[in-house]
Amino acid sequence: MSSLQFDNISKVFPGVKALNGVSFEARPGQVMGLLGENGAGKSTLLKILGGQYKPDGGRLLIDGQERHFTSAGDAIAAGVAIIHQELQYVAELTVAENVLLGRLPTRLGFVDHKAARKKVAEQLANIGVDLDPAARLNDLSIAQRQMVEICKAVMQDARVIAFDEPTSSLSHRETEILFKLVKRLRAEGRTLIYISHRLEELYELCDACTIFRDGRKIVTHDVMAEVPRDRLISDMVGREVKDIYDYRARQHGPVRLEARGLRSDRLPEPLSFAMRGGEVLGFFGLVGAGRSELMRLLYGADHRRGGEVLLDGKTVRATSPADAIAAGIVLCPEDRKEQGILAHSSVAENINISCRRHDLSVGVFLRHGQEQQRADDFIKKLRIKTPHREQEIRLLSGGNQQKVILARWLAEPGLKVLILDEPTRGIDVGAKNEIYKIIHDVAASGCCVIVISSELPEVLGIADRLIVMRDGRISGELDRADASETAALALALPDGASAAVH
Amino acid sequence: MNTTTQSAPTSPSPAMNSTSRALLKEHSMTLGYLVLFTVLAFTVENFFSSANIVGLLLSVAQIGMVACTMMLCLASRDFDLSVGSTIAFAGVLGAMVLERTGSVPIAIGAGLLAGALIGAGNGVLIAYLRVNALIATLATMLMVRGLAFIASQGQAVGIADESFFAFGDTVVLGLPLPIWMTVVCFVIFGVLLNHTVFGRNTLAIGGNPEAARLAGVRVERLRVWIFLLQGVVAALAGLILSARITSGQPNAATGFELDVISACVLGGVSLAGGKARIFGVVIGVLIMGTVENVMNLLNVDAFYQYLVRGLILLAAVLLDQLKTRGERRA
Amino acid sequence: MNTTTQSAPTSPSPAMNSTSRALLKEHSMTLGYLVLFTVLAFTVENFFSSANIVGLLLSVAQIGMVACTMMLCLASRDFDLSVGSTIAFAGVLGAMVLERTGSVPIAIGAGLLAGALIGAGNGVLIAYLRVNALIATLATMLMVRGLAFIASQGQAVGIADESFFAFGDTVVLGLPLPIWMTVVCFVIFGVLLNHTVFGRNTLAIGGNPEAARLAGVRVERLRVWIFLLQGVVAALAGLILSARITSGQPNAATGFELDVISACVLGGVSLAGGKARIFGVVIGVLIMGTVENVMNLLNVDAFYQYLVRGLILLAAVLLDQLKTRGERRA
Amino acid sequence: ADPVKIGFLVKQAEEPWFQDEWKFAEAAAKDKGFTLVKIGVPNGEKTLAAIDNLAAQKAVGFVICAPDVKLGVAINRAAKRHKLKVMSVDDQLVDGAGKPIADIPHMGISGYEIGKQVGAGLLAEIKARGWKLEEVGVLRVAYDQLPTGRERTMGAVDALKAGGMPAANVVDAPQAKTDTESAFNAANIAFTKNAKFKKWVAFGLNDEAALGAVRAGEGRGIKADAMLAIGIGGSQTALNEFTKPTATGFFGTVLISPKRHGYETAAMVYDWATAGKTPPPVTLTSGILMTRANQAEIRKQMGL
Ligand SMILES: Nc1ncnc2c1ncn2[C@@H]1O[C@H](COP(=O)(O)OP(=O)(O)OP(=O)(O)O)[C@@H](O)[C@H]1O
Ligand SMILES: Nc1ncnc2c1ncn2[C@@H]1O[C@H](COP(=O)(O)OP(=O)(O)OP(=O)(O)O)[C@@H](O)[C@H]1O
Ligand SMILES: O[C@@H]1[C@@H](O)[C@@H](O)CO[C@H]1O
Ligand SMILES: [Mg+2]
Ligand SMILES: [Mg+2]
Repeated sequence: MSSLQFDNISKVFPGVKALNGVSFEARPGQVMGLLGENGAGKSTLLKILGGQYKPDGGRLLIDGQERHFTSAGDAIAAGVAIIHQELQYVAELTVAENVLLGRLPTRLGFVDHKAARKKVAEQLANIGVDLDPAARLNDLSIAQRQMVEICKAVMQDARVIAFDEPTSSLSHRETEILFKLVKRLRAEGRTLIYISHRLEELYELCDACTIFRDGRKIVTHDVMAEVPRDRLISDMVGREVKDIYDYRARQHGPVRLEARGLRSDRLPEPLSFAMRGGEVLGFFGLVGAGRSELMRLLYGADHRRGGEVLLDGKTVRATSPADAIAAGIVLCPEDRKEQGILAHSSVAENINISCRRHDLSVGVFLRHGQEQQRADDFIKKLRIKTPHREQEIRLLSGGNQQKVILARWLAEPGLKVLILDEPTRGIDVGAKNEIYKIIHDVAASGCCVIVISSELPEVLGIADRLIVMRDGRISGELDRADASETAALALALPDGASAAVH
Repeated sequence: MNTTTQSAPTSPSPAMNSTSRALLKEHSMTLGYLVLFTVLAFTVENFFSSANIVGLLLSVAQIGMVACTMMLCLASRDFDLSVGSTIAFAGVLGAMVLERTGSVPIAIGAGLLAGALIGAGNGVLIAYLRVNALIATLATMLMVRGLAFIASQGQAVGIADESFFAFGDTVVLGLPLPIWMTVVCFVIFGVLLNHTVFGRNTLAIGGNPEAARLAGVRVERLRVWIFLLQGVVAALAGLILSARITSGQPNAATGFELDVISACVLGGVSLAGGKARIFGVVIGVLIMGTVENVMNLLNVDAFYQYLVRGLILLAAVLLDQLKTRGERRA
Repeated sequence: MNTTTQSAPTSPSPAMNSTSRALLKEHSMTLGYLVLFTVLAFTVENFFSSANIVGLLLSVAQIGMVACTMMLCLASRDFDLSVGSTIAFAGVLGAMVLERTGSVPIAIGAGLLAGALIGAGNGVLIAYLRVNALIATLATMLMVRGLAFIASQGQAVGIADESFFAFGDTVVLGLPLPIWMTVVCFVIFGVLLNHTVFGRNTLAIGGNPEAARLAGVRVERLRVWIFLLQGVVAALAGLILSARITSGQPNAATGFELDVISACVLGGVSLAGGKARIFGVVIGVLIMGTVENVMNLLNVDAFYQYLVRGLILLAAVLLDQLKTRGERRA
Repeated sequence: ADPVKIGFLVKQAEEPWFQDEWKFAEAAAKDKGFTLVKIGVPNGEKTLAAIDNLAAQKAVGFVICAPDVKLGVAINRAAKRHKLKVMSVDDQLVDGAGKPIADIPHMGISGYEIGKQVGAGLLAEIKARGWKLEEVGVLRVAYDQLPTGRERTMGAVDALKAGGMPAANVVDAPQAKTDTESAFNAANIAFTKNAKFKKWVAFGLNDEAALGAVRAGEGRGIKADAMLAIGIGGSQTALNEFTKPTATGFFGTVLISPKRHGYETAAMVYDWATAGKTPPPVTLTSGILMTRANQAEIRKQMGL
């Protein structure tokens, strides 16, 4: 008996064949992993499952019965819950209202706020998330919002639950909670689909996996544990990738960037650090450790209460990102949707917005040819999957959007300091490899590169040195030689927990 | 217009702090208004007299009513410019039907029905045919105004039926009926907004229509209902107005829409959707009425009234803004 | 995309397809207008005469000019209700200064400067003090109108200087100067929008202000400039108007702001920011003018004009909408 | 004791005409020693609010030019409720059935009568210039949304027709707003449509409407020798035309006296409220045709 079956599903968008005759099945009590490059069609498949898109061809069967969803409501009613790649919450409403959106409990026709909060509090406690059901989503971090989304799906009590890159904005602690939850749902006999670009995760959670490339299914492996890693990667990207981090030791120059006593209202104490030219510095920490906060201060994106930033020994007066960029400091923000993309603008526009100031003619007019050239270069270099450079960025897959935003910053010519906040969020293995190569190239040209990441193997794999933060403080520093998962986690976790790690 | 979303106070002390701050923030406008009111009561002669307060309330009764539904409309990230025309048309139609049938209930029923149809029409255009709300309601505004002129041949339609006037000036417990109706509207729509699925879903579709749709909210249907309600309430306001002015006037309530929207925005309703507070709207409406009232009490020159009205509007939002800003910085 | 090539962008056929579709989409309104125009030329007597076309263009000259900057304003997700008042004030001021100094350049300079100040004021209020744009410009609309009345004591200010009239009615190559100025505005602002950093950044802050800021756009400064430009262009329109009607009238151009915003929205400018096409705005403006013109040529009754205007507005956006929808369905 | 308060409510406070009425009412207040409360009442709602406001200020009565004459019953009720004396000015208030309300004294002229004066003025000048009626186009700049607008222009049309003007020569130019530019655009189209007429007479509900027609005519070569426009009101707009070095097509304006309307009505209401002297039920004043030639003299005569 199969609980969920895709039969020859196809979906075409203008200029893109997103899905091309995809067929596979997932059974109850099984976690089916979906892998594939950015733009392979994974999210599209889930949107079809969730009633958001109608397939152009093929059938969708649940428990052997063919289904035709015409709205998200239909899918929910049929017992399907989806955790979308792009978070879908209502910022002004409370946790409880978001979780129960569309299904708020009522009494005598009025919303029973108390019951709603109680129900949600129970469920949150049940899955081990510490959140106030009355808090508004506006006041939560991205990670916390992601947990709310997960709770929402779980509370629909669905038989089929699909996760689209749920960990891309979670860090260690939440990830563990999520894993426990997924395992429990599997034990309850639900049919689970799990999309991720993090192979470790897939090995830990999935029973089977299906690999996509260019909208086609390449293969389904029934027993995940038996598939070698290299095989997964080559099936996915269509070529061999040996060492994805591709670390190359470099010569470091003199101290180039120095942050002295940066203070803000949200940081408990002033923070300082320094780095040399040519260095790749990793920042690791749990959600809310203060890494983004620190970098935003450095970048002039938030109001600074004190401290100074020195670049090549000279003070940088950055009261706005524009100042920082002018001084050669750029930051690629962590929240793609809110801080990164200009949703209705083209891919080319999104890439060129900042760096175009370098090649204007007569000081004001744009050089369209140059900009098109640059856009095309990056589309090729980062393998951005788009029908053409004029495509609106919102129509790209999540990972491809991230690549475009990265391209924006990598295109900066006068670069001295490159700060990347969660740069590989949602990016496929092949492209990660490309990005790491670029990071190393940029560093090799004498720039400072700061990489914030919640993916521990990643920072360990590419950084020359690691700074670990905890609760808004710098809790320690590790050289590449001393850096290990245990050492980093010991510095990142709260005191009680760190004892357990040792 | 640009919101900076940031994150995450789960530690208890900032949470407490932010709750009390939120409370202050929520009620700062109210406090501001109370201060203003007190100052005016002591400084402006005749301001704090029951006759004047009743007059003031009566002068904002129509705006207040329609502001209730406009709040819903804005909260769902929509916009309605057609309310002024609907008021005029319902008034004219009511008067005409009354003239023909002599029956007050039929006249009122006809007016309300017309309002419902206009509203539903707006809703269908906007929700199902996906016409931009500004253009759609601008079009209905023109068309409905045209209908009002055509129906009445451009002339005010006189009302002779005394019992219809009662609708406009019966005094209950010291306050004329229109004021009570406005109060009832505030209560009903306050409850609707905060304590019903309808209200919460309205905020949800304003805050993030996609999220609402994915959660199974029937977004289109809800939007039609919101506009329909708006139409009905505007028609009610039009009927009351025509009772008060004892005639249905085809060119009544021009520019009314901007007043109503301003009152809502003053009251903290966001044009970007997803944010609304009935209490804020009450205050917004009162501010508008009070300014007008006091200027007339003080015999402010007509030309200077423009200036003062502009300044007060600015002062009100600036006050609100500076505080929010202080907080954001903090 | 169905081939096995990995780096996808250059497979020619689908790309072509979608490009041509995009082209069609972009120009469907233009095509629609051309069809309309041709039909009218053949069916409506006197429509396709040079005198009428000049009259038509003249009737939308002011709207056209101001629509250029309004487009920028809407593209950056802002809103400006104060343009009508600025037109009136600049006209009154220009006429008064001319009367006192007798110098045309000084009069024009004074008008433009006033416009710039009003615009910059709006910009500062909105960008730096973060006042809601609707309320801020509503307030300036009131205040500036008040100033126009106060300055002129409510009376039309006569202009006696014949050389100033030239500004309004010199005919160059068969077209009066105001039309040429509007054309120049369209060209300048079209280039500004599409070929300068200023224009692209305007669209960027409309699309996502936070993202634009982090990408190094000086959002506040840019917004002030946009409003300043808007003020200057509105003032220019006001001066031209006063030259055409040979007096500065304090109650000129009431309701002008809605006309301009409608023309922009008809032309595909999104109120949600981030989208604008100068060509669309030209068409939007022409549609508005043509409808008005033809209705008068056809002697449509004033009351029915409301109805027709509403219907045409709806038809225009519905047409545009149905096509986009068809595409979305695909 | 506090000085007596008298209200003066007008429908379009921004219009020069009403500014003048207010000015002269102020003069009466000064002469008689009462306080004048001036409120603009652009619509029915604001009218009622203003009356409430007057009552709250303990005014004893008011003069009103209402935004719509059919507001009569409502105004009368409100005044009675608050025991205020009320008198109408300019436009006479009527009841639901359209009959003048007997117990509200009135001073003014009917819009229709002013219109007839405009028509008569035009006829006289047509004759003086020796134009043939059949060759003259009649441009009615129309704003029929406003009842008085319709009355005035129809009055002019009727007077012209009575004087022998062929009905077919009357051309309507509906303006979208009551300002000069709207009149300009409307007139422009009318000229296009009726190129057969080489000579024109034009009028509208106010001076601005007539001026718009004149300017539009100039743009098409219909200059002072072929255009004859008469406005209504005698506002600055008209005076500006008269002070131009050369005569334009703006021939004249029917001036009505804001002085009598403003001063006398305010004074009458004062006497009524304080001394019980009921004003005469109807006082009619007449308009005077003011042209470039006689303007100085007439303005002096009217005390302006
Ligand atoms: N609404 C749309 N319009 C046009 N193209 C679209 C649309 N949605 C998706 N696509 C395209 O379809 C393809 C598949 O996208 P999808 O989001 O399914 O990829 P994905 O496998 O989830 O990638 P990622 O790992 O980056 O999330 C991409 O090329 C994308 O650009
Ligand atoms: N708007 C806000 N209001 C209150 N506290 C905030 C706000 N934004 C961030 N914080 C707090 O500031 C601290 C630092 O957050 P930051 O986002 O810099 O952490 P991070 O290490 O980058 O983690 P993440 O993985 O969430 O990005 C956290 O405690 C967070 O809760
Ligand atoms: O409205 C008019 C006003 O403009 C003035 O002309 C006097 O009479 C009133 O009816
Ligand atoms: Mg995806
Ligand atoms: Mg972070």
